[in-house]
This record gives sequence, C-alpha cells and structure tokens, in this order.
Amino acid sequence: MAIKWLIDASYFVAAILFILGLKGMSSPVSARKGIVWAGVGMVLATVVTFLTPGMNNFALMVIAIALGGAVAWISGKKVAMTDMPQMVAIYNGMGGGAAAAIAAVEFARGEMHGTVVTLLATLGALIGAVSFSGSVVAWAKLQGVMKKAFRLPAQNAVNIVLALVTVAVGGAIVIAPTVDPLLVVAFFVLALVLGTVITLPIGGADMPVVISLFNAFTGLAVGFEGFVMGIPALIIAGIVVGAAGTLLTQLMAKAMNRPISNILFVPMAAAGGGEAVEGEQKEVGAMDAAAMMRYASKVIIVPGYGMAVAGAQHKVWEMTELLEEAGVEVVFAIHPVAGRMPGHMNVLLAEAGVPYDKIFDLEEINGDFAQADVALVIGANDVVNPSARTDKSSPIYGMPILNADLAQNVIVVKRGKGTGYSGIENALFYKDNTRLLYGSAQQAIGEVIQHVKALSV
Amino acid sequence: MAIKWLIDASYFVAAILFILGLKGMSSPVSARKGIVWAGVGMVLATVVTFLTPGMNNFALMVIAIALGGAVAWISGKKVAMTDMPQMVAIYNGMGGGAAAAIAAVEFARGEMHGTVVTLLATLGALIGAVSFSGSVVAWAKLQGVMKKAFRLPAQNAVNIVLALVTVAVGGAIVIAPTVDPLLVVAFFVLALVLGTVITLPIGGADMPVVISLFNAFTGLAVGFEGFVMGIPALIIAGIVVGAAGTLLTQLMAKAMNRPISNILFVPMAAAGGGEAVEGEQKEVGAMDAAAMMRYASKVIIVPGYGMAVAGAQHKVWEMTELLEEAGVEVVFAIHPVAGRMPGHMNVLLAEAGVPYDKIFDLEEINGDFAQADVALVIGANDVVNPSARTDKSSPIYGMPILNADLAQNVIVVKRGKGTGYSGIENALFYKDNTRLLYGSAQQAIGEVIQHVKALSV
Amino acid sequence: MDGMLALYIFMLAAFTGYEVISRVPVILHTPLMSGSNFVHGVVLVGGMIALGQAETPLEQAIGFVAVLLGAANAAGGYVVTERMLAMFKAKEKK
Amino acid sequence: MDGMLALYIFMLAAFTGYEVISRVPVILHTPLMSGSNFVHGVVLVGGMIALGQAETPLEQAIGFVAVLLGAANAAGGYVVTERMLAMFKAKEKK
Amino acid sequence: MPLVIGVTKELIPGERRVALVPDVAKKYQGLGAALQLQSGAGETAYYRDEDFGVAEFASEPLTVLKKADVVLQVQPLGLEALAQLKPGTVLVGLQQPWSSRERVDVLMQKRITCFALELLPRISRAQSMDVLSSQAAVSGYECALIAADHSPKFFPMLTYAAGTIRPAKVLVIGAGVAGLQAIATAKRLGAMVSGYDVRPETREQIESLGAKFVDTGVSAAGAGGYARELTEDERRQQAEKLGKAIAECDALITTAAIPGKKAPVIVSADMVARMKPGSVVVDMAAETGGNVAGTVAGEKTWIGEVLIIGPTHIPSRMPVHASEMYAKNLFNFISPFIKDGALALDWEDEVLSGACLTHAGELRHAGVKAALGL
Amino acid sequence: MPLVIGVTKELIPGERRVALVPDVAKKYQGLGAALQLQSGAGETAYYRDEDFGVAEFASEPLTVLKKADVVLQVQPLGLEALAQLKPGTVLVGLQQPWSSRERVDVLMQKRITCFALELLPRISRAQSMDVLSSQAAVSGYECALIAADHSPKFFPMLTYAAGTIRPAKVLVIGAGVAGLQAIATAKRLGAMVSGYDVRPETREQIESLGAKFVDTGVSAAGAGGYARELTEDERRQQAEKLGKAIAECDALITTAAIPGKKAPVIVSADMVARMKPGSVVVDMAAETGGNVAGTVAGEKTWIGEVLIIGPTHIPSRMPVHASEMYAKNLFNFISPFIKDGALALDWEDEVLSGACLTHAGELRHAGVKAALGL
Ligand SMILES: NC(=O)c1ccc[n+]([C@@H]2O[C@H](COP(=O)([O-])OP(=O)(O)OC[C@H]3O[C@@H](n4cnc5c(N)ncnc54)[C@H](OP(=O)(O)O)[C@@H]3O)[C@@H](O)[C@H]2O)c1
Ligand SMILES: NC(=O)c1ccc[n+]([C@@H]2O[C@H](COP(=O)([O-])OP(=O)(O)OC[C@H]3O[C@@H](n4cnc5c(N)ncnc54)[C@H](OP(=O)(O)O)[C@@H]3O)[C@@H](O)[C@H]2O)c1
Ligand SMILES: NC(=O)c1ccc[n+]([C@@H]2O[C@H](COP(=O)([O-])OP(=O)(O)OC[C@H]3O[C@@H](n4cnc5c(N)ncnc54)[C@H](O)[C@@H]3O)[C@@H](O)[C@H]2O)c1
Ligand SMILES: NC(=O)c1ccc[n+]([C@@H]2O[C@H](COP(=O)([O-])OP(=O)(O)OC[C@H]3O[C@@H](n4cnc5c(N)ncnc54)[C@H](O)[C@@H]3O)[C@@H](O)[C@H]2O)c1
Repeated sequence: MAIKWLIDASYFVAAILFILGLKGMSSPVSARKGIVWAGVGMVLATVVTFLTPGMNNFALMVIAIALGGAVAWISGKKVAMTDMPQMVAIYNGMGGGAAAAIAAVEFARGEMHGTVVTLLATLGALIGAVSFSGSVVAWAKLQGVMKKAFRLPAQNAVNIVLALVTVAVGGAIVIAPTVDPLLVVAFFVLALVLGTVITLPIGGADMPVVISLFNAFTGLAVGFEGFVMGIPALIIAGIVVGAAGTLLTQLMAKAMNRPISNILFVPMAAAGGGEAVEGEQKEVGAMDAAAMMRYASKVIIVPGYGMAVAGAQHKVWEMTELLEEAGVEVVFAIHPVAGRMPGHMNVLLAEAGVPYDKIFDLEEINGDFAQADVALVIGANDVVNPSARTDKSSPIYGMPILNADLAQNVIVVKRGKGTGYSGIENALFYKDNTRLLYGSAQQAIGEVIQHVKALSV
Repeated sequence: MAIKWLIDASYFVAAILFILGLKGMSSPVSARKGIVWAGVGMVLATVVTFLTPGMNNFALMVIAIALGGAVAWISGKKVAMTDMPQMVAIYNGMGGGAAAAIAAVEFARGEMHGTVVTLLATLGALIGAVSFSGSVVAWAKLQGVMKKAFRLPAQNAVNIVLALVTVAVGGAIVIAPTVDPLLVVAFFVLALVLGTVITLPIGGADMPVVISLFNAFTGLAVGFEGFVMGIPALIIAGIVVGAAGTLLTQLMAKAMNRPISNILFVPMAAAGGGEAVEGEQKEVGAMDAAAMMRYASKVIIVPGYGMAVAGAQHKVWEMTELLEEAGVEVVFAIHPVAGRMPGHMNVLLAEAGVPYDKIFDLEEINGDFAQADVALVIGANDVVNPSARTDKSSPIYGMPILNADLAQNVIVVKRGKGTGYSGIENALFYKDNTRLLYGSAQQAIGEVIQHVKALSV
Repeated sequence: MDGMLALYIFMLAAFTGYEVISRVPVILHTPLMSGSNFVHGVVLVGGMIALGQAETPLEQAIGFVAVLLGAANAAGGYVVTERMLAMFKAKEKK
Repeated sequence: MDGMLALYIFMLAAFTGYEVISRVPVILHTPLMSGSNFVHGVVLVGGMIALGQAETPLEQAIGFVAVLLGAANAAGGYVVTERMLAMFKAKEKK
Repeated sequence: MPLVIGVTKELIPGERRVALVPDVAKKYQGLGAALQLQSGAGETAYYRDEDFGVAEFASEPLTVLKKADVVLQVQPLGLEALAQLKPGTVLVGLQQPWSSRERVDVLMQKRITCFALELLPRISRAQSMDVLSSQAAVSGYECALIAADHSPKFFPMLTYAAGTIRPAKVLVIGAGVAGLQAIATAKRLGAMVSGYDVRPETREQIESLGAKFVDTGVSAAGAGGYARELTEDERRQQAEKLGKAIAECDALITTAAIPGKKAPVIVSADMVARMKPGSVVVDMAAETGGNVAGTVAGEKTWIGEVLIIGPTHIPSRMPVHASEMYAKNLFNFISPFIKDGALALDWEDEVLSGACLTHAGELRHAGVKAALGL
Repeated sequence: MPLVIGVTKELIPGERRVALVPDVAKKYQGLGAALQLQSGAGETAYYRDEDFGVAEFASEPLTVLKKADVVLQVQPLGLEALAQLKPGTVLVGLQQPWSSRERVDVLMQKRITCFALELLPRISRAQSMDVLSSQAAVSGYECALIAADHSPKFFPMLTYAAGTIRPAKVLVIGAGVAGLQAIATAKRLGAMVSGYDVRPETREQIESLGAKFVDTGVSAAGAGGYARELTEDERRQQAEKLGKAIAECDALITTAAIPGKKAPVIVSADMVARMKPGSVVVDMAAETGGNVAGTVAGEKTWIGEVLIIGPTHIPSRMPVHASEMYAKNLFNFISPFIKDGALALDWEDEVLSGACLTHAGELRHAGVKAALGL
C-alpha cells in the first residue's frame, strides 16, 4: 500500500513537473529551468516505476533503457546544431513507436477490457504507428538519406483510401470479441505505410511543421495508452503535449504563412520549388528579429533612405534604448551617402535624440561588423551592396560600402523587392545569414519593439 | 441511461463554457462574450439538473430558484455602479452559504461515505460558512450599514484561537463514526463567527481584496461539495474559480502594494486611517491609465516641466499615435508658462515630431476640457492648480490655468509628492476624479504604451 | 470517485484556472472577480440535487436555503458582471 | 477508469496544454517542440509496465522494443532540448 | 471723453519694435479707449497704419505725446519727449529706472504716473505682463542664430560622401529665460550644447532641454528669481572650471545679466585667448557692459582669431514678434484698470504698485530710491 | 624629385575657402608628394601654416604656381595666374568651364591638364569627389540660417506667457542637395517647411525630411540627376500654383540652378509683390542670375516690404568645414593616381577622363566644346 501510494504520488508530482516544465519552456527567460524541471519529473517517474509490484523482466528493462537511452543521449550530444530538427523527428518517432508497441503488447496479451479501452488502445496504436513511420521518413529526408521529394500519382486519393482502410481494420479489431492476431498485424502494417505515404511528398521547408504535428500525435497516442494502462501521469503528459503540440503546429504554420492543410495536401504545388533555388530571400518575423537582437552582444544599425521615407527614426531609437537596457551594445553606422543628401541620416537621428557618441561613420566602424552579432539594415540598400566591392560592371562599383555582410546575422528591413537609388539588385539580401523583415520601417520596428519588451520581462 | 448521458454531457459542456467564459473575461476585448458564455453554461447546467432521475421537492426547488433568482436579479439591476463591490460580496456570500447548506443537508441525511468524503464535506462547509458570514460583513461595511471598523483587543490571537477551535470541531465530525447533530451545529456556528470576526477589523480600502479572497474560498467550497456529491461540473467550476480567485486576490493585493497577510492581520495599523482622511491622492496603475484612455473618446494631454525633466516627449507622442490609431481623439494643451522658459514645451514637442495642429494654447482649449474623457497631466503642476482661480493667498493666484479639473477623469503623471515651481500643494491631485500615476514620466508613459498596445489587439 | 483521479482533476483545474486569467489587466480585476463569483453560482446545481434528495423537513428546509442562496449567487452574479462589462463595449475603429 | 472523469481529465489537460504555451515566441517554437517531445518520452513508463507484465517471448520482445524506443525518446529529447535552450543562457543586465 | 492711448514710433535709433500692434489695438478699442498714433509707428515692425483700426494719426511724435492720457513705449522717453507730456499722464514701458536720476526728477516734477516694467514683481500672475521674459526669449533665440550664422563651422553633425563633420560645441553661460532659449535653439540646430549658470536649480532646467550642465561648484541663488552678485573667491573658482569649458567650445553665448547693475565679466581676455581659431562669441549682455572682456556693444571685434559679437537691440532683429509679445505684455498689465474708456488704477494691486516708479510726484520704488541715493 | 602640389591663397576677393587643409595635407605627404604653399593660404579658413606639416612656403602666389606640378584651387585661376603655370601642369578645382572661352584657350595652349570638378560624372563611386554636392550642402545650411536670421519672425512655434506664436512657413524651391539641406535646417529650427522641385522623385525626398511637397503638376526630370529646362507652358502652370504657396510663406529659399546655364527665374516680381510684409527671400542662385526677379547678387534689396537677399560665395561663410569638405573631395579625386611621389593618370578611368577639361592641348569635354561652340 505504501509503495502504491509512493508511486501514485510520484506520478502526480511528475505530471505537475511536466506541466511546469512546458510552461517554463514557453518563455526564453525560463526555458532552461523548464527542461530541467521536466527532466526531474521524468527521472522520478522512471525510477518509481521499478517499484511497481508484480513486475518481471527487470533485466530486459534495464538493458533496453541503457541501450536506448545511451544511444540517444550520445547521438543527441554529438549532432550538429543545424541537424537538430531531424533529431527531434527521430526521437519523436521513437515515442510514437513505443506507444504503438505498448498497444501491441496489450493486444498480444489479449487483456483488453471493454470496448472503450480497446478503442483507445487501437487509436493510440494507429496514431503512434503513423507518427513513427512518418517521423522516420521526415528524419530521412532532412538528414539527406532520402534525397528527393517523392510523390505518388493521385497522392491525396491514395492517402485517403489508405487511411480509410486502416481505420476500417482498426474498427474490426475494436468490434471483434477476441483479438485476431492477423488483423492486428495487418493493422500495424497499414498504419506504418500510411505514415510513410503521407510524409513522403512533403518538402523540406514544411518539415518542421509536420514534425510538430507528429509530435502532437505522439502525445495523443501516449495519452491514449495511458488510459489503457490506467497511468494518469501518462494521460496528463500525453494529452498536455497533444494539446500544446497542436497549438504549436498551428503557430508554426501561421508563422510560415501556410495553412496546415496546404502542407499536408498540396505540398508540391505551392512549396515544391523551394528547395531547388539557391539563395532565396529568407523572411524573418518581428518576434525572431527581436529575439536575435535581444540575445546578441553587439548590434550595428545601418539606416538608409528607407528609414527616412518611413520616418522611423524615433522608433529605431526607442528600440535601441530597449536593447541597451537589456545589455546589448548598439551603435549606428552611417554611410557617407546614405539617404539623399549629405547628413540626411544625421538630421533624422538627431531629431530622434540619438546621442552623437553612438553614431559612427564608415571608416570608424567598418572593422567592427565582423564582431557584430547582428547588422540591422533599415531601409538601406546601395550602401550595403557587396557588388560595389567586386563587380566592375555595377553602377556602384568602387563606392566604399558598409560591411554589413560580415556580421554574424543580417536583418534587412524593407517593404518589398524595391531597389535603391541605383536601381540594382543587392546580393546581400540573398546571403545565407541574411533575413528580410518586410514592412514599412516604422511599423516593422514598432513590432520589433513590442517583442523586445516581451522578452525583457 | 440516455438521460444520464444527456445530463453528464451537459455538465461537461457547462464546465467547458465556464472555463472559456473566465478566459474571455480576462481580456477587455472578449470580456462581454465571456460572461455570456458562462451564462449559457449556467442555464444549461440548471435546466438539465431538473431531469436528474429520482428527485423530489420540485415545487420547493422552483420557488427557491424563482425567489432567490428574482430578488438577486432585480437588486443587481438596480444597484448604483458605485455600489457594485458590495453586491459582489453579498452574492458571493450566498454562494458560500449554499455550499455550506449542501454540506449541512448531507450531514442531516447522515449519508457520508468514507473519511475522505466527510473530510471534503466538512472542509467545504467550513470554508463556505466563513465566506458567507465574512461576505455579509464586508457587504454591511461597504454599504454603510456597519459604520466603523471594529477591532477586538488581541484580534489576531482571537482569530487564531477561534480558527483552531473550529477546525478541531470539524476534525471531530470527520473522525466520528456517525454524525453528531450537536457537533454539526456547533461547527456551523463557530465557522460563521469566525468569518465575522476575521472581517470586522478590515478597512474599506482593503475590502475588494478580501472580497476576492472570499470569492476564491467559495469556489473551493463549491469544488469540495462537488466532490462530495460527485458532480464534476461543480468540481471543475469550483476549483477553477478557486485557483483563478486566488491568483486574482494576489494580483489585486499587488496592485495595491499590500501583501495579503498585511490586509488580514494588521489592518488597523497600516491602513486604518484610510477611510477617515477625505481627499486622498489615489493611485492608478499604468494598465488602468491605459484602459481609461484607450476607451475614451477624447484625451487632452497637459505637458509640464516634469515631462521636460524626464525627456518623455518621444514616448508621449508614441502613446498619442497609438491612441489615435485606436480611434481616440488626442490633443495637447500648452499652458503659457509651462516649463521654465517661453516655448519650452514647443521645443520638446517639435523634437518629438508632434504636428503643430495638435497643439493648442490655453485660450483655444480651455473650453474643451469639460468634453474630455481624460485629461492626462504629465509633469505639470502649477499650471493646472485650481487654487490659482480662487485662493487669493496663493502665490499663483490670478494666473490663468488649464481647466484640467473639469475633465471627466484626470490622470496625473509625477514621480512623487513633489511640488512645482511655486512650491505649493495642488488640490487637483486630491480630487475625486483624479488618479496619480507615479513614476518618472518617461518610464510611466512607457508602461502605458505597452498596455495600450495590449488593449488594441 | 477515485481519490487519485480527483486529485488530478483538482490539479488540472487549478492550473487551468490560474493560466486562463494570468494576464488580466487591473481594470478587469473587479469584473473578473464578479464573473468568477457568478461561475461558482453553479453551486445551485448542487443545491438542487441536495434538495431533490431531501426527505425530512429539516433537510428540505436546509436544501431550500441552499437552492435559494445558490440561485441568488448565480442570478446576481450574472447581472452585476454583465453591467460592469458593458463598459467595455467594443469601440468601432474609425 | 470512469469514462466521464477521463473525459474531464482529457478536457482539462488539453486546456492546460493549450494555455501554458499560448504565448510562445517564434524563436522558441523548435525548442518547445523538442521539449514537448521529451515530455511524451514518459511513454517509457508505460513501456516498462508493459514489459514488466509481459510473459510470452513475443510480449517480451515487443515490450523490449517499447522500452527501448521510449528510453531513446526521453534521453534524446532531453539532450537535444537542453542544447537548444543553452542559447538562452540568461544574460546579465549590465 | 474716452481715455486716449498714445503710441509713437520709437525715438531711439536702431529700435524697430513698437509698443502696440494691430491685434492689441483692437482690444484697447474694445475697452473703450481711443488711440492716438504717430503715423508709421509700426512701420519698422512691418505693421501698417491701416491695420490699427480706428485711430487718430499724427505725423509728429510730440503731437501724440501731448494728446495722450496713457503713453505706451518700448524704450524710455528722452527728456525732451517727457517735457511734452501732460502732467498726470500714465507712462508704461521699459524705463531703465536705475540709469538716470535726471529723468526720474522730471517724472516726479511733472507728476507723471510712470510704470517701469523692469520693476514688475516676478509673481506667477504677473508672468503674462513680463516684458523682460518675453523679450529675453526673443534675444536668446536670436543670439543662437547669430552664433550659428557667424560660425565658420557646421553646428550639426554631418556625414557626407568624403567624411564626417562632428557637431559643434556650443556653451551658453547664464541660463535664465534667454539662456535657455539659446540652448534650445542651438540644440535644435544639432550642436552639442552645454549650459552654465550660478543658480543651482538651472542644472535640471538645462538638462531638461537635453543639454549638459557645466558644474563649477559655485551657487548664486538670489531672491525673486534674480541672481545675486558673486564674491571674489567664488569668481575665481568659477573662472577656472569655466575656462576649460570655454576653451573647448566652438561657439559661446553669454546671457548673464544682473538687473540694474553692470553685467558681470565672466569670460576674461585670457579665457578668450585660449579659444580655438574660428570660434565665435555672442555676448548678449553687451548693452550693459558685457560678460566677455573685450566685447564692444554693437560691434564685431576680433581677439586673435576669435570673433566677439556684442549685439545691441537684439529683439529689434525680430520686430514683428518681439513687438507682438511686448504689446500683449503691456496690455495685460494695464488693461485690468481700463473700464468703459476710463482709467481706474487700483493701488492695492501688488503688481501695479510694485511696478510703479513715480506717481503723484513721488518716487515710489524703494529699490530704485536706494540705488539712486534718494 | 617628388611630385610638387601647390596651393595658393584664393585670389578672388570674398572667397575664404582653401583647397587644402592640414589633415588632407598630411595624406598627400603620406603618398610621397611635396607641398608648396603660399604662406597664410589657409588663414581665411582659420587654418594655420604651422599645422600643414612639412611644406615649403612662399609669400607670393605666383611663386607657388611656378613651382607646382599639381595645382589645387577652389575658384578658377585668372589668366594672369594661368600664365605662370609650367606647361603640362595638372590643375584641379572648379573651373566654370562654360563661362570663358579665353581661359580654355590658354589652358590648351599651355598644354595644361585641367580637371573641372563641375564635369565630374555623377556616378556612385564619384560621390566622394563631388564638390558640387559637398559645397551645396554647406550652402543649403547657410541659406536657411540667413533666412532665419533675417526674418523678423520666429521660425518655431512658441507659447509664451501672453499668447502663442505660430510657426513660420518656409518654402524651399529646388530640392537638390542644397535645397534638401535648407529644408532640413529650417525644419530643425521648427518652421513649417514645404519644398518644391520640378523633378517628381523629390516629393518622396522632401517628405522624408518631414516637410510638405508643393505639387504643381510639372515634371522636369533630366539626365544624370540634373534638371532640364522647362517649356514656356510648363513655366506658366508652375508659376500659378507656386504663386499661391509663395504668397503664404514667411521665408522663401530658392536653390534651383541648372549647371552651366543661367538660373531659371521661377519667382516673378508679381509673386514677390504678393508676399506678406516682413517676408524674407534668400536666393541661393543669385550668382548665376537668381531664381527671383529682382535679386541682386551680393546684396540685400527691398521690394516693397519684402527683403530679398542674394548671397554670394555662400560656402565662404563657413570656410572651416567648406574647405575641409572641398579638400577631401579633391584628394579623393586625384590621390588614386599618386603613387610613391609620382603622378600616373589613368585615362581609362571614367571619372578622371570624364572630369577632364583640357589635356595635352586638347579640349576634351564634348559638352563644353559644344557649349563654347568649338
Ligand atoms: N547622400 C547623398 O548625398 C545622396 C545624394 C543622391 C543620391 N544618393 C544615393 O542614394 C543611395 C543611398 O543609399 P541608401 O542605402 O540610403 O538607400 P537606397 O539604396 O536608396 O535604398 C533604400 C531602400 O529603402 C527601402 N525602403 C523605401 N521605403 C521604405 C520604407 N518606408 N520602409 C522600409 N524600407 C523602405 C527600399 O526598398 P523597398 O522599396 O523594398 O522598401 C530600398 O531598398 C545611394 O545609392 C547614394 O549614392 C545619395
Ligand atoms: N514658462 C516659463 O517661462 C517659466 C519661467 C519660470 C518659471 N515658470 C514657472 O514654472 C511653472 C511651470 O509649471 P509646470 O506645471 O510646467 O511645472 P511645475 O509646476 O514646475 O511642476 C512640475 C511637476 O513635474 C513633476 N516632475 C518633475 N520631474 C518629473 C519626472 N521626471 N517625471 C514626472 N514628473 C516629474 C513634479 O512632481 P514630482 O516631483 O512629484 O515628480 C512637479 O509636480 C509655473 O509655476 C511657472 O510660473 C515658468
Ligand atoms: N516666477 C516667475 O513668474 C518668473 C518670471 C520670469 C522669470 N522667472 C525666472 O527668473 C529667473 C531669471 O530669469 P532672467 O532670464 O530674467 O534672468 P537674468 O536676465 O536676470 O539673468 C540671466 C541668467 O544669468 C545668470 N547669471 C547671473 N550672474 C551669473 C554669473 N556670474 N555666472 C553665470 N550665470 C550668471 C542668472 O542666474 C540668470 O539665470 C529664471 O529662472 C526665470 O525662469 C520667473
Ligand atoms: N548619384 C550621384 O552620385 C549623385 C551625386 C550628387 C547629386 N546627385 C543628385 O542629383 C540631383 C541634383 O542635385 P544638385 O543639388 O546638384 O542639383 P542642382 O544644383 O543642379 O539643382 C538644384 C535643384 O533645382 C531643381 N530645379 C531646376 N529647375 C527648376 C525649376 N524650374 N523649378 C524648380 N526646381 C528646379 C533641380 O531639379 C534640382 O533638384 C539630386 O537629386 C542629387 O541627389 C546624385
């Protein structure tokens, strides 16, 4: 009894820690604390499970944990930062697989009590298996193991038919009075195929959203299996993740400006070309621009004619003050011919109250860009165009430029695809480390300000 | 079975509606929708309850509902806006009373199963009864029925002893194998006295916090009785309100800058004088200042020397722009001698980019204050001091002043109790419709901006 | 009712209550207090069931009081909240 | 387990999940995805119990897989999340 | 017969202001007063005779003075002009009360009721009548413009295609009404401005305009918003700290005056010598002797490669608005006592009596009495 | 023997700039060039001989001209001065190439390599050498100050104890480099500024400074950033709409020039007559005939009660910075061709060849050739 009580209490505490952990992870300020809390919950839950009365196979258990845990831990430690998304995918797939396997064990034991339980077990198995195979495909694609997007003829129809068949087989399992092993095997195979087929045609750019969706799936599957096994901690953790993951998927899709249905059902049409064209203009949202600067050590702002057109100087200065309060070093780099008259930027920055000791000219600052975490280019174009350095045919060839391109990251605020005074394209905008923040500078910087504030609580 | 199912489903829906309703009510944008949702949930829950199988006393039930509902509805409709807080108190007390009464019925029926249930029932009864009598006292004091704060000698000691005794009696009920009517009656009486005694010494200014606390109490009590009766809708609604109410109580206490323990335990010492002194300086938070202006039609800003000292002109203009985007008419009123030199305000407002057509001088604007919803006085003092009009002994007698005091509401931004150039007190700051927003103007207006933005989603 | 499940429900309901109002502006404190006051007016349902099962006159009397108070809580809470919130009638953006 | 209670738990857990992350900045989307991925690694516990109750070799085999996968989910999820979040080391205000 | 208000063209050369402008003229008429103007009275300030409404015009100033019951003027009337006044005439304007015993004698002798707006009590109510303040605002603005215009350098920072020009450093000494206005104007132009004053409360005021305060550790807070004179010791300390700030600046504007006294010499020849070539000094106190050693009133002098400008009649450089302000101040002072075309002075009024120099043959002002040794 | 760079005091009266400043002198020396200066060359711009570093000084300009391989100047040398140059000397500066056929003849004859910076191609790379732009920036700033200083009114809005003064209305015609700078400066002072130009793209530029654009519906976009001349019809339409804006303003600044031509008369006598008394007009184009009917270059004239100022040698009013900018522009132009103390002109360079007026006895510039009828 005491042990039962200890186990129950531990699961309860673990559930609370999971929730608090997720809550923590939703703000940059407390994110690290969040994962630690969740980790503590996990360890607690795992350890007390060993105490569960009437369990066998401890050796197997320990081996499985050691093996699975160690491999995952090491590969997780080693993987390059840029390969993180596929790692998340594969770990998530494993969770889905685990949920499906649990259902399989229950089916194998034939111990299902009542329709509801069977239904939940089957649902969990379906979702888990789809999430498993889908995640594996996602991983393979991102990792480059699988090179090309792969699309069946009548993809959507195939998807739907396959899904219906799988559900039908699942239904049969639920309805059947006893467990038919053949049916179960067929069901799992179908589910795994379904996950694969759904994921295959999806392009690399949309992958994070899909991974998030599978993540929510796995959560649900875990929750359902929790019901089946009567472990509330699983239910809570699973469902909370399921709900959070669903919201997160929506948010991610929204941030990419693509409805989820689009991603799942018309992947080639809309996003197909994405991977092929090298050097695209990559957009960034105000929130991420804010976060990039808020967590930078040094930001160099390059204002140009666009800042003048937008009359954004006051906002720019307000943002600067906020960043400085947060401990970021911010300075202004004025190009000799920024704007449309000598001193154009000076007039505006003075009007906004930017102190003179924050304003540097080209010669003073050009050496500093390499040390800057972010170069924020606000409505400047020609004066940061690298082709002035190398392209003899360019009308601006030979003009000294601000070396914004040498900064760790470049954020460019402009309204659209407009060119500058000289009317030429700017290679800076297509660089790997450049992100475009679209919008009139006044409004774009206004949004950045809001987010910087939110990050500085 | 179908009926049982219908009832359960309805309760489920009602619980969801309650949560959504509360969520809605926590933002000005959706607040009205929120109460309507919650209302729908309430009607649903009430109506299906009539269908509960095996119930009697329908006539009594209808009479009670009609009577209680009608009286409350009518009095709620009639009460003056300024008397709202005490109405909330009294309705809340009734909820607590109802919870206690339910427990009493259960005790009377002697049908309690198991220690846990009895424990919850007793707890609910205790909390409900305290909330009931406490709320009634709160109502009486706010309504003016009970005129004076009333404090026992060694109040805190009395409170503690009384509380301990009540809990002890409650404990006895829980432990006892059968219900002892005497014990139960004693318990209820003690609980009611406890609520009264706790509330009596609390001053009027602190009442809202205390009411909120009782509100959370009632929620808990309802939640506990829900457990006892096995109605999840009651549990959910009760506990959600309990949690929300607790947080709210904390927030309210924080907004008043008084820890809750202070309010409950040392009411006379710290806050005692509150009610006696007429014409206090009433503080306002940045969020409320923002809401007052955001939902105003016309705001007149009166800048003074303090705005110059704080260098807040840019922030002030930013706020103005935000308010105008939200449809508020905002203008600036410049007093002839605001600041410390002729044109002091002009220089600063020009620097911030305030267009000249928004700037009015005393003669142009003095007639408009009466039509303004809010006069926002930013670091101005002498130039809005009404004693210049009437008090012949005042050093500023005879100087024309801006009639900020005629506005519907006045918000004054200043750092503290500092006087202006002439060194005299300003009666405007003590007026009924004046609220002080403390802080250096730069920072205070900065906060207002944040909140205006939050309100304009 | 299973004690452990009850505890989970309690915990989750508490989280939910806390989270849904965690960012409430000061200006809404009073209306929200009033609104949550209304929500626990659902105690009326408990009162009804208690009264419905009441047998002795004492039980009936107390049950009657419970329903009466619960109904007053619900009805009064609604009206008062509604009136307070009328202040926030969404203004048309010009 | 009581179906109705389960439903309530489901509902509340969903609310809680939704509310706790409702205001997450875009920059945290990936870490949060990874973090929630870690949280459902608790499936490990389910796997352990399933394996603990397994009797036939088939059951044991599947159970073994369940634990293996669950453990990998938990361990990998933690490491990856932790590494991503290391970016947000709280900077000292100067 | 209604009260006759007389206004002449100013008699002193270089004075372009006028004590009455059309807008204000209409207000006097609204109170029932009649106007007696010299034709072309507002000419130098670009106000035309026809805009003054119904008024009688005379071509000779003396005609105006003879007829008027109340005479409004900017600069003090000379002895000759005073001789033309009817006995008992009310005279309102700047009087330089400390400067001439002779004129005071004539005023008493002719029983002129003379109000000297320099004597106006500096209380809140009287601010709208305070010509010193309003004219100081004009002067401060003008002096900043003079400095910018004469400086061989840009005031603002300016990045151009071949380099960057750092902003000029401007130092303003004396942060009264004029000094603050000069600070604000130089700041507007983009200069890096510092300010200095002996009164410690000016630190906050200077900073409220976004300028820096030069701290010397000397305070000379005086009564009624005026500064007191400094001791020799204080001067030394001030000089040392100030010297450094002066040597660094590109333009220096001095506005430190002590009413009724010679302006203190704050900037010594030595300090000027340490200034950079091409620096400009505008000495607003030139008319009362100057704050800078070497200032010549009304002239531009070079000390080495430093240009020292001692402008006089500064508000006259902006006659339209300076006159408008002056005329409104005067109206606010005297109009409360004009009712239905008649003058009824209320000697209980502390502003009126405080500003009175002579009345009914008496010298009324204690300070002036003491200063003139009467 | 190293390249000798010669700089004299400017020979034209009223010109206070100098083509070399100490900072730039050091850079030439860093490239191995020797300096031959007239003593006191920088005097009028407050640069002292001793600051120029190691240089040879001569008291006579002609000595300098005789010795130099490269001569830097601001204003075109007169015929007498040109006569002193060694054949093959490189001459860099403003040359007014269109104005004098005689001088071009002498240049060809003496086989002078003459660079006229007026001819500099207006491409991005050449911006750092563009003296027209840099000097126009100075002029625009100065003209706004002149206008403010001469206006009898406040530029900014000003609320004082007895009332409020509304801000002055300033209109700037011509929104090139100078016009924009004038707009910015007037704006800084608090005036309500509008701008007008025939080139439609200036609307956005004017608005980017917070000023209003006066729309007349006439466009005169020309090649290379210069404006073309307008047709008679366009002028009429422009005149009508502009007239209204002019009548409303308190100060008018005109900066519309067409390089190499007489400035267009944009403001007619009739428009001036409709201006308010006390208005001020600053005609920056005075030197090339003026944009305003009635402008006299170098003088202040009154048309009715409107003051028209036709300033000349405007950049000379700010010699320190104008010289600095000018000298840097020149350095950026010529220094790429100085290596190890020797000059090696690269005629492939489009900027160098584009700015060349004469070389090896030839008139190289097609436009000038055509203009002079050669
Ligand atoms: N300083 C001088 O004296 C002078 C004189 C004449 C010419 N120039 C020339 O002007 C150029 C100056 O370079 P620059 O980098 O300052 O400007 P730029 O090259 O003209 O580029 C301006 C950029 O601002 C963006 N923009 C315009 N309006 C905006 C708004 N409201 N919000 C956000 N972005 C906006 C435009 O892109 P979108 O349209 O996509 O928004 C454009 O890319 C140089 O080529 C220089 O040679 C200078
Ligand atoms: N305009 C002129 O030419 C001129 C010249 C000389 C004198 N005066 C006199 O100056 C006065 C002007 O009146 P006024 O209403 O503008 O100013 P004021 O009466 O001097 O009042 C200034 C107010 O601002 C507050 N304050 C100071 N610093 C602040 C900050 N950083 N943030 C927020 N509030 C701040 C002060 O209260 P806290 O300390 O509590 O913050 C004070 O109440 C008149 O009496 C006038 O006669 C005017
Ligand atoms: N309360 C009112 O009604 C009212 C009205 C007008 C002016 N004032 C105040 O009176 C004060 C004086 O105004 P003002 O413009 O007439 O002053 P002012 O013309 O008398 O003197 C100009 C300034 O020079 C300073 N000064 C004097 N000797 C100095 C020295 N040796 N070194 C440095 N500075 C020196 C003075 O302190 C003063 O600030 C101001 O603060 C003004 O705001 C008040
Ligand atoms: N790309 C480059 O490298 C470069 C370098 C310098 C200047 N520019 C550009 O060249 C343009 C001209 O500059 P500028 O200052 O030398 O011009 P400018 O001195 O030749 O002329 C001044 C202004 O007057 C205007 N104007 C001419 N006739 C007019 C009329 N009848 N009415 C009204 N306005 C009239 C012109 O449009 C011009 O804007 C500017 O836009 C400038 O930015 C470009």
